[in-house]
Amino acid sequence: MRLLNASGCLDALTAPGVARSLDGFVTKTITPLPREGNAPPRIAETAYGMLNAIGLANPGRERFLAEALPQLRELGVPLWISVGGFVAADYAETCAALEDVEALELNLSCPNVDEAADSAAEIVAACRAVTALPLYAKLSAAHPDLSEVARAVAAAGADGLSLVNTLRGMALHPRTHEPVLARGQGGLSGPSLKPVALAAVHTCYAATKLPIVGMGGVAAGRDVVDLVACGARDVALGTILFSDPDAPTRVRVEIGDADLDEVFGTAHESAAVHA
Amino acid sequence: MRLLNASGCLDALTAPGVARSLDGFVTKTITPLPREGNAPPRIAETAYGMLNAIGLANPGRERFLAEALPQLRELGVPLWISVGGFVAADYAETCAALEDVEALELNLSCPNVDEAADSAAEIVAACRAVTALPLYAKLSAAHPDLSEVARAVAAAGADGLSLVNTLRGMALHPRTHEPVLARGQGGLSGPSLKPVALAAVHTCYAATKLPIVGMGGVAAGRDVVDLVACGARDVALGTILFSDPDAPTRVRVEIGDADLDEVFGTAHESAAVHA
Amino acid sequence: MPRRERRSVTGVERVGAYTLLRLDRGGLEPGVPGQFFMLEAPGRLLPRALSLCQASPGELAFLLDAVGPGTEALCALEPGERIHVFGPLGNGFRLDVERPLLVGGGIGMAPLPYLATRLGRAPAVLGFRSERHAEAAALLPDAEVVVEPRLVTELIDPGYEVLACGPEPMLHAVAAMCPGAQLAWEAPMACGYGACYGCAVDVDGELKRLCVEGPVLEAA
Amino acid sequence: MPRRERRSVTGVERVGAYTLLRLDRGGLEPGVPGQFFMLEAPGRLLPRALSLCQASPGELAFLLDAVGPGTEALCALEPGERIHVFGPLGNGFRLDVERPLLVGGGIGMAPLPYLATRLGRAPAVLGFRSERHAEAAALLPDAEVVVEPRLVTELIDPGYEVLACGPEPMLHAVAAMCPGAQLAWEAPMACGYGACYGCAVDVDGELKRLCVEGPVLEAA
Ligand SMILES: Cc1cc2nc3c(=O)[nH]c(=O)nc-3n(C[C@H](O)[C@H](O)[C@H](O)COP(=O)(O)OP(=O)(O)OC[C@H]3O[C@@H](n4cnc5c(N)ncnc54)[C@H](O)[C@@H]3O)c2cc1C
Ligand SMILES: Cc1cc2nc3c(=O)[nH]c(=O)nc-3n(C[C@H](O)[C@H](O)[C@H](O)COP(=O)(O)OP(=O)(O)OC[C@H]3O[C@@H](n4cnc5c(N)ncnc54)[C@H](O)[C@@H]3O)c2cc1C
Ligand SMILES: Cc1cc2nc3c(=O)[nH]c(=O)nc-3n(C[C@H](O)[C@H](O)[C@H](O)COP(=O)(O)O)c2cc1C
Ligand SMILES: Cc1cc2nc3c(=O)[nH]c(=O)nc-3n(C[C@H](O)[C@H](O)[C@H](O)COP(=O)(O)O)c2cc1C
Ligand code: FES
Ligand code: FES
Repeated sequence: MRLLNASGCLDALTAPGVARSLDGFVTKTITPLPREGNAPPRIAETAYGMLNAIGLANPGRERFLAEALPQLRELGVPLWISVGGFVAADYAETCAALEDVEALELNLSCPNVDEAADSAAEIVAACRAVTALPLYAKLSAAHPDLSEVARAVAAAGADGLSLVNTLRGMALHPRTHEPVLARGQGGLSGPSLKPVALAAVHTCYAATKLPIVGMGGVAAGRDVVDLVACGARDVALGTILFSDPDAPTRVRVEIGDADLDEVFGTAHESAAVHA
Repeated sequence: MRLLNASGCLDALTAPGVARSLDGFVTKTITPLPREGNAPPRIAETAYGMLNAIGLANPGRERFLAEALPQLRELGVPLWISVGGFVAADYAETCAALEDVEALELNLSCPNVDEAADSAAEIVAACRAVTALPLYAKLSAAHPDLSEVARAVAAAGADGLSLVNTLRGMALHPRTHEPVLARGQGGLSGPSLKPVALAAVHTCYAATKLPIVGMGGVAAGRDVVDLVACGARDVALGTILFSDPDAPTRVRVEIGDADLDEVFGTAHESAAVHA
Repeated sequence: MPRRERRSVTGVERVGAYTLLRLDRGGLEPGVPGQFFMLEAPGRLLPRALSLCQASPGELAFLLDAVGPGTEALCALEPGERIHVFGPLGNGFRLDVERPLLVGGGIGMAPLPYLATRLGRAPAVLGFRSERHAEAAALLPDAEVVVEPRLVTELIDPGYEVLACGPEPMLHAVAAMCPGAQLAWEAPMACGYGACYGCAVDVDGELKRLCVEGPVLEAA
Repeated sequence: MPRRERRSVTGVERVGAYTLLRLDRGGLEPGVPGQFFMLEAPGRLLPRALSLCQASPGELAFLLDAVGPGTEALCALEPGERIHVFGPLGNGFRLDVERPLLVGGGIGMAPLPYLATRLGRAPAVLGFRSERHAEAAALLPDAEVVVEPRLVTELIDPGYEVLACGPEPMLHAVAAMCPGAQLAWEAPMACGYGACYGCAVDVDGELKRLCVEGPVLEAA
C-alpha cells in the first residue's frame, strides 16, 4: 500500500516535508492553459465535510513543465501527475509531454467534463495511444452504474483507477440563505464521503480487478484499512491534510502492524457483490 | 411548505400519531409483486449517516390495495403512494390502479432500475398516459448530469420531483473487515447527504422550475429552510424519524415564524447557477 | 402508549462486566417485561434498543453490555446528563404462565429482574461466559448460575414454561427443548417502532419486523 | 519552521466583546507579528486561522471574535483542554520601518499587541463598533481609540508608515490613503499552508494564495 495525497490537497513546493512523508506526490490537476480558478469564497465547511469550488486553478501545462516539474523532481518523491482538460486531445497532449514520472492520473470527473462512460473511455484511449506510463482514471461516484464506467475505462487501456472524486454539494449562509461559495455549488469531500468511497472502490474492484487508489474521507488508519479491504491497493489523503499535515505519519502509526496484504479484498469474501 | 415523511421511513399503520403530525404520508415503495426484502442485517450506522439495504420490502400491489390502503385512508392524512418496479409497465399498472390520493411518487432510483435519463423518462411517460394524479419523479443525486435527467422527466410529464434518494454506500465491520450489511452495499441517508441534497434541489429547480419535495439529512428546522431556499416547495423527513418520532412537531417549532415563501429560491439569487 | 422524553441519568454502576444505567422515570411507563426502550446514545445518529431491567416509581434501570460505540457511549454517561428515551416498545412476555422458569444467557438476563418482580418470584437460571460476567446475577438473587463451559440449557427442566432471553444459539437450543417457550430475540434496530423495516427476522418462514411482532416470540 | 503540537488551554478571558485564549507554548515559535496559527476548533472539521496577539516565554495568546461555529467552539474552551495548534504560518509584518503607526479595526487589533512589543512601543490607533468592543483596547494601552460613527481612518497621519489590520473596507481606505502601507488581510482558509488553494485573493490582478503570499501584503 502506497500512501499518497489526493490531487489538489497538497502543494509539495510549499510543504516539501509533508510531500516527503508520503510514498508519492500527486499534483493538482494540470490543464492545457493556465487557470486562475473560480472567484472566492471557494471553500466552505459543512457539518461533516467541506465543499470546494477551486475550479482547477493551475499554472497550465507549459509553465508546469518548465517551472514546477523540475522543482518537484528535486524533492525525490515519486511523482503522479494529475491531468485535466475539456476534450480528449487536451488530456492526450499533456500525457504525451510527460515522461519519467511514476504515473499519470486522468481527472475524468471535473465538473466541466462530460462524464458519460463513452467520453471517459475516449479520453483514456487517446492518452493510452500516446504514453506507456501507468494511466489511472479518476472517477466520481456520481453515476447510476459505476461498474459500467469502470469497465469502459479499463477496456480503453487504463492501468488503474482513482476513486473517488468529490460529489456535488452545497451549503447556505445561515442568515442570508445564499450559497457560501461564490460559484454556488462545489465538491463535497471529507468524512461524509467515506461510505460512498468504500462502495465505489468495492464496485469497481469487483468490476475490473484493476489496481485502485482509494480516497474519500480518510482521516485515520482505520479508514485506510477499510479501503484496502474493499479493494484499494493504494490510498490517498485529501481533506485530512488541511487540518493535519502530519496525517501521513500518524495514519501509518495507526495502521500499525495490520497486515494489509491479508486485509486486501476481504470485503468481497462474504457479501453478495453489488455491482 | 408541506412536511412529509420520506418513503420507507415511516409506517403510518404502526405509528398513526406520527403520520398525523405530518401534512401527508408517503408510503413505502409498492412493487407489483410482494417482496420480502433483503436478508438481515439490512441497516448499519456510519459515522454521520446510516446505510440501508431493505430491498423494497412491501406486500405487493394487490395486498396493498386490498388491505393497507383502506386502513391508511381512515387516518385522514393526505396520501402519497410511492410506486416502484422494474420496467415501465410495472409502474404504469400500479398508477392506473390508484385514484383519490394526493400524489404518486415514482421511485426511479431504486438500485435495481436502470437510472439512465431515457429510462426514467420512459417510466414517467408510461405513467402519465394512465393517470391524471400528480406525478412526482423521485431521483437519486448519483448522476453526472442531474439537470438532464430532471429535464427529461419533466418533458415526459412529471408534475414534480422528489430529491434525493440515498447514495450507494458501504460500511465494514471493524474486526472482520466484512460488510456490515448482508447485501454488501446499501443506501446512505442522514446528515452526510444534506449538502448533496441541497445541490440536487438547486440544480433541478434551476433546470425545470417544477415543484420539488426536498429531502436528505433533514434533522432540524434550519435544514428545511435551506432546502426551501434551494427550491424545494415541500420537504420530507427520513432518517431523523428513526431517532425522533416527534421530529415533525419539533421541526415546525424550529422553523418558527421564518417566512418560507420569502426564503423560497433565495439560493438562486446571487450565485452563478451551476447546472 | 410509548412516549419520548428527555430524562436525567440518576446513576451509573458497574455490575460485574456490565453496567446498570438508572434514569429518572418522568412520565414514562415501564410497560410489560420484555418490552424495550430506544435510548439516545450520545454522539451517535441512531438510538439503541435496551430492555427494561428494573422499574421503580421514580426510576427506570437498564443493564448494558458495552459491545460497540453506542453502548459504550451510554455506559460513559454521568449522573445529571440527559438523554432522550422512547418507549416502552414492542411486545413483552405474556405473564399468564402457571409454572414459569426464567432463563437468561449473558446480557440476556437484562429483562429478567423486572420480569421476576412482575411474576412474583419465579425460579430463574442464568448462564455467563465468565465469573466476572456472572456477578450480574446479583440483580436476580435467587437464580441458579452456571459459568462456561457449562451451559444454562443444562439447568432447564422441560416441565416449566420457559421465558428466555440470550444469544441466538441459546434461544435456538431452548426453542428445540421447549416448544411454546417465550423467547426474547434481538436484531439491529434503527427505529424500534416499525418505521425502518431494518429489524427483519424470519418468523415462521416470513421476514417480519421484530420490533412490531416481537421482540418476544413464541417458540413454534 | 511551523510545527503542529497539541497544546493546553491555560486561560480564557473575556476582553470586552472579545475573548483572549491563552495556550501553553510548548515547542511552538511565536514567529513574526502578523503571522498566524491554525487552531483546531473542537467539533469542527477544519482548523481556524488566528493571528498571534501576545507571546511570552510560556504562552501564546489569541484574541477572538466569536462570529460562527469555529470561533464559538474556541471561545468555549476551558483551562486544561487541549487543541492542536499549527504555526507560525504565512508572512508577517516587515519590522524595519522608521515611523510605524499601528492601525486596527475591530478584531483586526488582534496582531497589534504582539507587533507593538516587537517594534518597541509604536503609536497606535484603533477603531471599534461599540464601547464594549473598545474595551479590548486595554491590550494596547497607549493606543488612541475611536468608536463608530467615527472611523479609525480619521486618525491616520499619512506621514507615518502604516501597519494595519481590520475589515476589508478599512484596509481599502488605508491603501488609498497610504501607498506602501502593510496590510494584514483575511480570506476563508482550510489549511493555512498552501495546500488547498481556498484562500485565493486578488493580488495585483492575479488570484494568489493569501496564506502563502500574505496575510500581510504591501498596498500598491
Ligand atoms: C429488543 C432489544 C433489546 C435489547 N436489550 C439490551 C439490553 O437490555 N442490554 C444490552 O446491553 N443490549 C441490549 N440489546 C442489544 C443492544 O441494542 C446492542 O448491543 C446495541 O445496539 C449495540 O450497539 P453498539 O453501537 O454498542 O454496538 P454495534 O457497533 O452496533 O455492534 C454490536 C455488536 O455486534 C458486533 N457486530 C456488528 N456487526 C457485525 C458483523 N458483521 N460481524 C460480526 N460482528 C458484528 C459488534 O462487534 C458488536 O459486538 C437489545 C437489542 C434489542 C433489539
Ligand atoms: C490570517 C488570518 C488571521 C486571522 N486572525 C484572527 C484573529 O486573530 N482573531 C479572530 O477572531 N479572527 C481572526 N481571523 C478570522 C477567523 O479565522 C474567522 O473569523 C473564523 O475562521 C470564522 O470561523 P467561524 O466558524 O467562527 O465562522 P464562519 O461560520 O466561518 O463565518 C465567519 C463569518 O462570516 C460570515 N459569513 C460566512 N459566509 C458568509 C456569506 N456568504 N455571506 C455573509 N456572511 C458570511 C458569518 O456569518 C460569520 O460572521 C483571521 C483570519 C485569517 C485568514
Ligand atoms: C480543495 C480541494 C481541491 C481539489 N482539487 C482536485 C484536483 O485538482 N483534481 C482532482 O482530481 N481532485 C481534486 N480534489 C478531489 C480530491 O483529490 C479527492 O478526490 C477528494 O477530496 C476526496 O478525498 P477526501 O475526502 O480525502 O478529501 C480536490 C479536493 C479538494 C478538497
Ligand atoms: C430505511 C430506509 C428505507 C427507505 N426506503 C425507501 C423506499 O422504499 N422508497 C424510496 O423511494 N426511498 C426509500 N428510502 C429513501 C428515503 O425516502 C430518502 O430519500 C432518503 O433516506 C434521504 O432522506 P434522509 O436523509 O432524510 O433519510 C429509504 C430510506 C431509508 C433510510
Ligand atoms: S427497528 Fe425499525 S422497523 Fe423495527
Ligand atoms: S488556506 Fe489553503 S492554500 Fe491558503
